[in-house]
Amino acid sequence: MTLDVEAVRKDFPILSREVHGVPLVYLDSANTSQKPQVVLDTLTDFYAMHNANVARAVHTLGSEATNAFEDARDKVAAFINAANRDEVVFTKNSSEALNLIAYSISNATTFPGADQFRIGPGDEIVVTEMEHHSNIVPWQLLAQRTGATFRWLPIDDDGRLVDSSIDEIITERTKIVAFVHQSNALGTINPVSRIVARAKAVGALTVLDASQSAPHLPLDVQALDVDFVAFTGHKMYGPTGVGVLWGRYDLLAAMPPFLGGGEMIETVDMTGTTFAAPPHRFEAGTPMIAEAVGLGAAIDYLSALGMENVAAREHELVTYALEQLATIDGLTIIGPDVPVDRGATVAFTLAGIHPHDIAQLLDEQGIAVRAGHHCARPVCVRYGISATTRASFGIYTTTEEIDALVRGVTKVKEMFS
Amino acid sequence: MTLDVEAVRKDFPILSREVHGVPLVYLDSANTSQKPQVVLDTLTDFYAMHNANVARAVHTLGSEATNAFEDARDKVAAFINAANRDEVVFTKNSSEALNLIAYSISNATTFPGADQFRIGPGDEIVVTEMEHHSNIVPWQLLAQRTGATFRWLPIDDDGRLVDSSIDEIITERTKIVAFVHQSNALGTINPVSRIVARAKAVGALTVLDASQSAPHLPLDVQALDVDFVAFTGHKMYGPTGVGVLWGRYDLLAAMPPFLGGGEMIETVDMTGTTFAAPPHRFEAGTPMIAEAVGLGAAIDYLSALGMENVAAREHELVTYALEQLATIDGLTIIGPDVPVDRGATVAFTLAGIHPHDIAQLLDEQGIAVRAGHHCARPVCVRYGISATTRASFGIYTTTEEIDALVRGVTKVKEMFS
Amino acid sequence: MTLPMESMYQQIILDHYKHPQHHGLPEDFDAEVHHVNPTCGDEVTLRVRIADGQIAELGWEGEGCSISQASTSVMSDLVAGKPIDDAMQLQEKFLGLMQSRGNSELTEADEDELEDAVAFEGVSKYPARVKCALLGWMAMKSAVAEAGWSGTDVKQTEKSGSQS
Amino acid sequence: MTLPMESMYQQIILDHYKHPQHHGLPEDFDAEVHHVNPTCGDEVTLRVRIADGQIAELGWEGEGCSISQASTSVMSDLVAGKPIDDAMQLQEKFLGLMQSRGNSELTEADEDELEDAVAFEGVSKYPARVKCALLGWMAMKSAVAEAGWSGTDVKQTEKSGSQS
Ligand SMILES: Cc1ncc(COP(=O)(O)O)c(C=O)c1O
Ligand SMILES: Cc1ncc(COP(=O)(O)O)c(C=O)c1O
Repeated sequence: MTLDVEAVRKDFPILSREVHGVPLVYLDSANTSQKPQVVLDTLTDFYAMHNANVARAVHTLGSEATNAFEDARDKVAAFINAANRDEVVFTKNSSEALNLIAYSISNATTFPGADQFRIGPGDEIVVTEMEHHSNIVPWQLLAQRTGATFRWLPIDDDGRLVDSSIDEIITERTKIVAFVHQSNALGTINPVSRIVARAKAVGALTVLDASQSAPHLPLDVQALDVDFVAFTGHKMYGPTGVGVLWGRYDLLAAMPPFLGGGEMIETVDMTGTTFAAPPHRFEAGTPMIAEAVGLGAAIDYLSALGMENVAAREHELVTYALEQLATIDGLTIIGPDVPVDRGATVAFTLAGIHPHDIAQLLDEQGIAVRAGHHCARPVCVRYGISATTRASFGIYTTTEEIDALVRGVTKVKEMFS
Repeated sequence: MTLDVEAVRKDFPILSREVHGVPLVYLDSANTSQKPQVVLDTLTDFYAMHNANVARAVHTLGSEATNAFEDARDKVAAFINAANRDEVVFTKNSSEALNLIAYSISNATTFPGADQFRIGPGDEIVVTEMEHHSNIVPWQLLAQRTGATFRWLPIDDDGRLVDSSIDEIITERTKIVAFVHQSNALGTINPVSRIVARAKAVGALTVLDASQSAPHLPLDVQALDVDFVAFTGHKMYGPTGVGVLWGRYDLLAAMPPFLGGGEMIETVDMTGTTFAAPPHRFEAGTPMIAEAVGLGAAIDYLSALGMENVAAREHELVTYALEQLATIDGLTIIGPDVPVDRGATVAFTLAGIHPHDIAQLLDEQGIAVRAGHHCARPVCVRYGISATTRASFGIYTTTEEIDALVRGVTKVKEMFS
Repeated sequence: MTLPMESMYQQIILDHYKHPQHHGLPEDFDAEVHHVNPTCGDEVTLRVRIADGQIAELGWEGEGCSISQASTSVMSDLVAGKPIDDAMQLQEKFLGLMQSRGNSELTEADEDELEDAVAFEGVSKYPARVKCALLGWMAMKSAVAEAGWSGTDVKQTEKSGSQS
Repeated sequence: MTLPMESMYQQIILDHYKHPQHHGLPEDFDAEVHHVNPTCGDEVTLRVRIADGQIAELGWEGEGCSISQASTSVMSDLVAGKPIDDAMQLQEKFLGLMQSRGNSELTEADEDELEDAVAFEGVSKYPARVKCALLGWMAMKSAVAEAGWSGTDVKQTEKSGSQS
């Protein structure tokens, strides 16, 4: 089955907007995606008809809200093929999900019975050079808190991990390997099974940053065989303010808590507190109720399209985009320049013109792309550039929009020549 | 000026709902408030017209979204009379705001240059016996991480702090005093200036949990003279998934970061990272953009009513409710039973009938109240009860609804007699 | 007081609450457990004596809401004197009913087996109350396990009950 | 290429970008600063020489987008040779313009003073670009301070610029 893009576009109200007097061409979905009407309607319906706090209330609205929220958890669990719904923890975004793991691990230092998670001097945490800052800084800070060493797998000139480094850098000293599934800066899709096999061989925990893959590929946490997966609602056609941490139940059940507060406790006493089982242990305070429910609606929307179809369609788009952009003189793709093991996110530089100027002038033609280091500054450092321009696609992207991009970039070149 | 309650009620779509075939009487606003139509419309308009990620984008939608988000920060700053908009940090809820401070303080242990925030064995953290779990557990966990001692100010039989304990428990050893402005379990409004004066005298930081006061009283962080204030959007007629930490700029500027990730950095390098100035230092990852914008709309709504008027109206309501509930034989108010220094939240027990049964049977009459320990279990322990039934009011509450509550409780009594 | 037709408070529940069955702790027992529902403070202490693969004797004391107390009473009536395997099957069935979020599809055979426990069907719509209704059943299961029974034919499903 | 009327890229900006003023670092200077905009990597190195309360000489080198480079060029033209107090007042005014989020209300007098810098008005609508336009101005202010000027009549307002 192929995606009916015109039908999809009708579901997204913002796509009929104009900017600067011309129709919007939104090519910034890797930054955040747009939202289908059904997500907006779900939010409105929740607030206007069923709004209440969850878990705590015995009244009708409270039950309806709790059921809606927990149904959303079921939807997430099914979407990623989790073995158990209680493995799905709602967070505010991917960043919180990644920090949650990092803090739980340093909390193990002083938490009774959590020895299996303790790390310290001599232990190593490994990431990759293509990570988003949200999968770098939490681990640098964890290293600072515990005295462990922070290391990384380097990337090659084509924007791929240096394969030989996997065995070299991931060693018996490695306790955690945290890496991105699909790079937001390069588009690269990493060899998960290769990395996981090595991490397992040395007994390290694996953390997969699926922020950029959850919206674009079928995700099966059991098949991926990692220990933790993080992703974020706003990039997968859902609301802002909600993300997901998935973790193996036995790990979550043994991990020390992170945020303390309402709902994450079993019983609180001034002289000591015991903690609830996952997922609630990691959901302190009133959760992002409406946002989770909205994410559930986005997941229903994606599932109805079929993630296999989404992936196939986006593969077509990136194949076309790479071909077309290659026709522009002076344009260099930063990242894999062939549509193999890569997603539909294309970053490039244009000789002599700063990415900010490119993006701004494209905007004045109605075309929204991103310019900068895309929160993955080490990638820019690696290639000796200060920034790139990035076009990223989604389920509503058309080949005409890619043509508009190519025309737009050509115009920018003329202007600066 | 008095509040036009009938006009207010028309603004809240959920209030025209029926449950169990009777009109909803929503008396659970301390748990979460309902949302006016303008908040729903603001969310829909944001997503349908201006949705983009903030700070990172150079295109039109990105600028519109950033301006909307930062305007919301301005609104929050004005609402609480902050000296500086950069003192307003968006979090996911109150609980995260409180944990943020607690983690920043323990991070000072290993963070270069943050000596002023370091605490350890011999130092003391003081809360009160009437705190919400979200203002207990973060500090218990901080004590566990640092070796500091966790202490608390006791409450008396009337649900007030034991005044003499303020000078006894808050001593030269005290580094942090964290306390609730208005108790969600008792309704008590605490003597902020009395506690702050003592904390300042001993050089302790003060953290005010304003989760239950922000929706009900004029809040002036400069007049309160505390160091930090936390509150949460969903209780003040705004969306779920957004809260606020306010802190003095000089403190925020010196505090170590909490969550690591995108947007909170100045520059990231694989070998080391520097951090942005507040508020961004404490806002890792994509923020709750639409939710903050929605909170801004809720604040506009409240400001148009006037917080002085809101407070005056709710004082009338609680005065009436205390009078009326006193007519029910066997009913005991848990908390101050006079409308002095207390908010419009009334908890009670009924001889021989479990609060869960009361709340459930009230629900079957359309009346939504909460039963349980209200995430303040030490209060129940203090009074030797397992739970209370709690009715809590808001800007849309009417005296007729209080009458319905009194009738409802009377019926429950009959049923169990 | 007239309550909605679908009231959670069926007359059967109120009757059991006011006249709890198997109330009191037998002197002679193989295991005693004390279970607490931390979110609402409901408590039950329960003793069992096992003989010939049967729950030979069962008694309890408790405190809490009518749902938790009545459910414990109904459970006692149902399992006392029954083969352990049957008791566990009933426990499973009741757990399933409670996890149905108001969408249970009980067959007539189920209803015959669950007897008075069917009255708790309405509770399943209220996630916050499900734990109340389960308290006594979970205590019974633990007590039987503690008394040495180690049946494995009934799969572990408590985990998925943690949503409430 | 035809651009919307309200294009951020006024001809003045492109002209300054292509033909930067005061470009190059003078040999003789009292202070040198190097400023980087960490979010986009724009850089400027700037030298000043102070004499008689005036910015006697100013020169710079830089790298980055047309907005940051052109703005630095415009700034140089405006302040070189001016009394420090006037330069600081201009800096204040430009900062205010950049923080106006597209709602500046420039008087005719302001426009006369800001000269070519008025062309950057459109930038204020784009929070992400405001820092680009401010880079050279902030560098100038730091360099002057480093060279020993310690005027206090101009209030500190950088803080409120951190939103972008
Ligand atoms: C006094 C008090 N503090 C803190 C909180 C926690 O707020 P949230 O659940 O939004 O984090 C609440 C409400 O739940 C509260 O009533
Ligand atoms: C690869 C990757 N990881 C993590 C994140 C962080 O997600 P969020 O900002 O929602 O926390 C992003 C996007 O910003 C991303 O692209």
